[in-house]
Amino acid sequence: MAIDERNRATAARRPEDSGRRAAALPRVAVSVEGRSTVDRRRSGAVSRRRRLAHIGLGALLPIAILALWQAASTFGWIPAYRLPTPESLVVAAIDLGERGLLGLYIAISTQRVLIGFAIGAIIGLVLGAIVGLSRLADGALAPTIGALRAVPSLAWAPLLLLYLGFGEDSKVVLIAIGAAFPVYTTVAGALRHVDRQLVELGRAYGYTGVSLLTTVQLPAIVPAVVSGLRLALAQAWLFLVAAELVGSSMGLGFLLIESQNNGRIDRLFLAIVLLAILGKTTDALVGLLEKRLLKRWG
Amino acid sequence: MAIDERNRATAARRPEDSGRRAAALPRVAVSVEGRSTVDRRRSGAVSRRRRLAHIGLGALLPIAILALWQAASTFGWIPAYRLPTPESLVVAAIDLGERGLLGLYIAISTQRVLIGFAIGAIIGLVLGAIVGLSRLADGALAPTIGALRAVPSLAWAPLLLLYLGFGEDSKVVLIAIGAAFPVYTTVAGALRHVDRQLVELGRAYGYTGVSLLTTVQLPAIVPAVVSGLRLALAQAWLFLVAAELVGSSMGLGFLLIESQNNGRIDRLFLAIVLLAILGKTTDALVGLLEKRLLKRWG
Amino acid sequence: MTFTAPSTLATSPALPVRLSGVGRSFTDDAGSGERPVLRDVDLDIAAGEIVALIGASGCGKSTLLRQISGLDAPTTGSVTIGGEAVTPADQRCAVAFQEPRLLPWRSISRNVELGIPRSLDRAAGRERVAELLELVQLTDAAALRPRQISGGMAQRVSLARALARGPGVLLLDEPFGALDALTRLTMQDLLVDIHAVEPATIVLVTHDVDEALTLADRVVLLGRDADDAPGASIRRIVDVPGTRPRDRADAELAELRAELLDALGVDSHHGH
Amino acid sequence: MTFTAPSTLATSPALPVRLSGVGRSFTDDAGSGERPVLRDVDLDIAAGEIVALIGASGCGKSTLLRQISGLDAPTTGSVTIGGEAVTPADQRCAVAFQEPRLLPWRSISRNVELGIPRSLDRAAGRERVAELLELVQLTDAAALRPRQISGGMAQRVSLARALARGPGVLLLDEPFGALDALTRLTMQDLLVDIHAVEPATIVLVTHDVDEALTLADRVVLLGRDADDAPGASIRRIVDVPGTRPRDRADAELAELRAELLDALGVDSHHGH
Amino acid sequence: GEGSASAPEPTESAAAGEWSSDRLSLDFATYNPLSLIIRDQGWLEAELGDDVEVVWTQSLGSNRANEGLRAGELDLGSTAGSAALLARANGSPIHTVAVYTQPEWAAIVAPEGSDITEVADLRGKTVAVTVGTDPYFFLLQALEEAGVDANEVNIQNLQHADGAAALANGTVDAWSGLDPIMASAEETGATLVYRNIDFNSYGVLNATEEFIEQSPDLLQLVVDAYERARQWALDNPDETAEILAEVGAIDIEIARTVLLERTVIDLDPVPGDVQLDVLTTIGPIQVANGDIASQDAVDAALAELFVPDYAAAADPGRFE
Ligand SMILES: Nc1ncnc2c1ncn2[C@@H]1O[C@H](COP(=O)(O)OP(=O)(O)OP(=O)(O)O)[C@@H](O)[C@H]1O
Ligand SMILES: Nc1ncnc2c1ncn2[C@@H]1O[C@H](COP(=O)(O)OP(=O)(O)OP(=O)(O)O)[C@@H](O)[C@H]1O
Ligand SMILES: [Mg+2]
Ligand SMILES: [Mg+2]
Repeated sequence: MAIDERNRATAARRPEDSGRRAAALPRVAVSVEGRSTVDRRRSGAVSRRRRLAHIGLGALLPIAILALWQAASTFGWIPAYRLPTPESLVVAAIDLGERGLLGLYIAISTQRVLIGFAIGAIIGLVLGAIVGLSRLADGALAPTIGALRAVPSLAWAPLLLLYLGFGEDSKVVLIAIGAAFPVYTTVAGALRHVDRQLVELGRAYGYTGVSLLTTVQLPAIVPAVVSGLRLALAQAWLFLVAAELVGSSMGLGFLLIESQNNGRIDRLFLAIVLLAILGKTTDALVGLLEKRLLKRWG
Repeated sequence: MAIDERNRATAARRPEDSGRRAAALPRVAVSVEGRSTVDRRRSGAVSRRRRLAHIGLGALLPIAILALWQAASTFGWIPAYRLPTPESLVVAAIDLGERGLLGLYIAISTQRVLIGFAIGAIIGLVLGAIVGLSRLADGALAPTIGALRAVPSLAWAPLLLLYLGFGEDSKVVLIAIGAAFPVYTTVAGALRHVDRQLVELGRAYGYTGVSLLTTVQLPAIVPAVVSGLRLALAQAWLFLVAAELVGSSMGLGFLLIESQNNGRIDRLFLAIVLLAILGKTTDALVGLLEKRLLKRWG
Repeated sequence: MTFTAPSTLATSPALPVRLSGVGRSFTDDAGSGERPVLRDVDLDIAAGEIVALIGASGCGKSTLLRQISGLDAPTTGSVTIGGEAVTPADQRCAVAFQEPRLLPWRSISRNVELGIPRSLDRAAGRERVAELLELVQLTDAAALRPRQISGGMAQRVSLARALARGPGVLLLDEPFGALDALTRLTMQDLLVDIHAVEPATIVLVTHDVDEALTLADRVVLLGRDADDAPGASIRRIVDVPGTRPRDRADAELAELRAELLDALGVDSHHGH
Repeated sequence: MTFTAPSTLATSPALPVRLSGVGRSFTDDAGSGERPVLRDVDLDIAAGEIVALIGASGCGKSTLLRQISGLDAPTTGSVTIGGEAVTPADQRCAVAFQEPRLLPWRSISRNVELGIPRSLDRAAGRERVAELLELVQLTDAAALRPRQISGGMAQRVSLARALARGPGVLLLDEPFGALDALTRLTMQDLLVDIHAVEPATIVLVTHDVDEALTLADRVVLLGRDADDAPGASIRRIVDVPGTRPRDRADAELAELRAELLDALGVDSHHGH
Repeated sequence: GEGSASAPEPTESAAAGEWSSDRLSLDFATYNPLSLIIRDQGWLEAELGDDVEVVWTQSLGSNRANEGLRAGELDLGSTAGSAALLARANGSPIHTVAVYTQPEWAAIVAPEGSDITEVADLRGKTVAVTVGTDPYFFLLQALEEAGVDANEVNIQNLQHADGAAALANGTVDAWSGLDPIMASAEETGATLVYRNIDFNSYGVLNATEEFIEQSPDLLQLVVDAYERARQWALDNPDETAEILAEVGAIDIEIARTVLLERTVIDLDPVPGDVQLDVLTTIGPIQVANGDIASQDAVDAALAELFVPDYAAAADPGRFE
């Protein structure tokens, strides 16, 4: 039940059609739900209280920013055509929701990011492992990868368009490219510096190649891998905008660019806020993964 | 003798003006020169030969790509309006050079990237250290930073324009924002997992706070810091395009966007190739730094 | 190679240490389970005294040292140094950990430098480092990195680092465990010499009963009670007669040795 | 607690080891300088023999073990096991390193599991791990992580891991260094028992001359020549009379002991 | 400038699934109101039924439409006339097959209370504009007409929306703006100091060479639909404004201003001399600033750009 903009482009803006599409949403939400369940299972009342305090602490800064924002518009420090009021964002969100677009945009962007991220992370991990472990591969591949890493997303987009067309493929591939580099860089960098004594131990006990990698080296660089995944996910969201710039008529990146073109700053800010919230939410998934990894490997 | 597009925007396209501006170039080139000198000093003939072999190895893949590209255009596998020939890039480069723009674009983009990178890396390091070491700061700041990390460069641009105008400031700040996140993420992530025994040792011998950080924790995470810097530099180049999208009439990002809009794909590819080469060159500077750091701290 | 007090160093005066009712439990990762390691440890150590701590592997000797150094806090009871409660990572102590814990990115001499009190000026600090490296016979290795030296060399670096502090309380966790017979004797002599010139209160963990008897004023035996209550406590304290340097072949010591080995569970005839 | 050969394990047969003209130098970081550590080491070890290696701290004992295990290659000379040249990280050997080298992210039992030959099926592997943990008295700690156990416990885990291999050649670098007197004796007995049931060629580095004499068939003394030529070589080989288990109080052994301590530079009267 | 492609064969009304392709890929854009109407009314889908899949893609600007055409992803794309010339001159194999509107989408805008009242006042002032787009060409033509040298004006390259922000900000003195942002800016007090519909380069519908060769039947159908949409827009101005407001997510009032006051819909769809005039003026500017490699390329492109036959043969009646 993957969402594909292509088949639905024509119908996208017909509100009466939104019910069916909204059905695609729960899939995306599942993992967010899943978190609290896992946490709850293994925590007593005390640690739950502490976790709530922790979350409360994290909410302070966003609340402060929101308050400042509200004040700025209420007291007219900044005119509304430059900075929309928080209410106008809510209004814009409701409006988009009623058109059946809000959920759809969120769902399709999230889907693109998650799939692209997954593919990119795996590629980055494999490339990082190869370059980090083999001097030969390091010499042969690292310079080229280092050069490609600096090619901006906006430059990739037309190339991918040429060879993959307008469909989901080109968007997912672009996001995967963005996600691969951080994982590649952190993994390759960290692998070069795994404790030599432990690697020697692994070799002494008959581990080589892939088995050495999975037994000793990867567990030893879990923190680096997690940082890489964090950055990869963030980068995936960044590349989403470039991906939705061309041949797209839905998604949050599309909303961002279109609103920018039309001067709809309320929608523009809405898009930014949504991207930030979704970025943070998916980041929390990596945090969850980190906890599990550290429980096993930390 | 920093370059500032602001005062020169009107004149930018006057070829006769290029002599003066080209004078700004050597400054940027210095560090590239510096490298080989340092290397040469400390290496015997054998290790020099080995290094040359290593560089030769690294050149294989780019050469193969170039050959494939040439073949694709020579044998007409891909029409020229979709993939320009390598020669046409050279022609475009010469043309831009004659207009006095090529050197100027490269110089100003490199300057923006390096300054923005330096500022962003320091901010990322400080934030990363604070969040990585203090549970309180982690709770209070990490969620907000995680959310901001997913805000795309294209979304920052108009905001910065609003508050900083379109001088160099807004561009450098945008690049600094891009560069800060990778350093922040890798440093904060790695600091949480520094060998506890060594940290305890530091505490036992009277090191706390900043002195503990510089004596034990930072040296222990050198590989992570280097990875972070690598990614930050790459990200700086990525954000350059967004920075030059706004209020700019020079720079490689500008060239990229403008050529994309105009369909001048020879210039578009030239911009991509230049960005890749510059990205790789500046990345080599981080590699140089890495070697020095590892010599001291590895 | 006898130790002479360096004029450069303002060594702290020796301080008394008092443990009262010290207990320490660790929580199981699994959840609510508590594993008591130490319980009801009462011990008064006079300023300038040398106490040797012996006991079975895993009985809690290192844990006890960590309570004194303030690197870990007791679950129950309290520790005072010089009459004042121990602070976290108390700077009146210097610790040589059971593992060498050298910073891998620093040379040997820079690792020893870590122990130099930061009140000392740089030149004096360097001088002291060179002196200490000479004493632990590592002058040649001064420029090497930790991964380039042997286990016994690393242990001596760690010892030199702790000695560099010139602390009020010196906590040594098996400082000579990885040394060959000759080097071990030399280092023991070194410790005695230093203690004579710069008296510090020393708590020394060792597995070698002979070592305990030659170096210490009192030997403290840590271990579980016979009734197998969880958590180790002090099972016996032996006063060692005579003054340092002691003759290692003394008959009276031989008797105490047999007694202690017996208490440790070793049939003293079976032992060497 | 005597060792019985587990039916589950196909132990490799003991293999002879031959070192001829082995030398090893390290290049200085600074550049062209070479620091010779070992030179001209010739040694023939019979299959099933136990050889103890003693020598001053930093003289090259661990380095020699690394040549035999194939983890490091000699600069000159060659090493063969069972007549064939040693391969990098030779799988016919099992090593217990001088440091415990436990994987911090694995529980104690999973660390021991690392030593189980991968030809063994999982159930049999688990059984053998449990058995070995029992033998090194760590059954209670099976689920703990390395950072939760004491130094002596970690050393026993490392020993159990090496034993798990059931190798042709067993290389032990000070396996009992961090153990208290009783545990040390128990572990020595364990090694002798295992060797009796599953004979392996054992090379054992130790600082304890008594330990060398009780356990080994031959004691090899490594050290520099008097003329101070750089690099250590074999200075003496002592055949230990009698068969294991030896009486630790044997008079003939006492004589050898004095002789070896003398050779190590310790005035044997001065020694305990 | 006669087209290089062959004249269309008269298309018989498609009998059972005999279309030349099973896929028709075209764009819709807020700057092309006729495309919005066709998409909204579903005429193409109704006519083509299940035989041909109609794929609509939104273009966020002329540049994006050109990218789609170049990649072969779009069979038909809508751009400004200047952008079509640019693409053709830079090698993209496209032809202009019809003119959809003559929009007055560009003008010189000054903020409320500005002392700039005519183009000559721009001398020495800072003007925001997106280089290479219609407002840029508009600005240059306006300056030339007023006798102001381009170098006497400080031109700041800003994206359209950012230009509006900069104008409101006071960072620039004037803005060569683009609708619908320009209409929004007017709502907050900005004034249009200079308008001239003839400096705008028309909105044109372009097709790829490949599409023209392989699917003249579908091309004719689309051009016919455009003419039907033109009639519909003239008959239903309010509904047209509503569709624009809906798709562009803009205020209905702004949509009305843009569409009813500043867009000429009632015009001859056949590309010809009128458009050629504007483009002949713009071409050299594009060469001068390096967007096009040479004047030869401009001349060659202008000679081949227009394929007027389909628009000339357009029959809106088939959708009645
Ligand atoms: N990687 C290395 N690089 C340079 N020198 C080294 C390296 N490894 C060991 N050495 C040197 O080799 C010598 C012997 O080291 P080795 O670890 O074999 O000593 P050892 O006999 O095991 O000592 P100990 O009893 O203290 O463990 C030491 O002087 C050490 O400095
Ligand atoms: N961080 C910890 N978490 C849980 N248990 C711990 C921790 N640290 C120590 N222990 C437990 O405390 C006990 C005592 O450990 P300690 O290191 O003090 O022993 P020790 O007497 O120094 O032994 P050894 O002579 O082997 O060094 C051990 O059983 C160990 O498992
Ligand atoms: Mg201990
Ligand atoms: Mg050793």
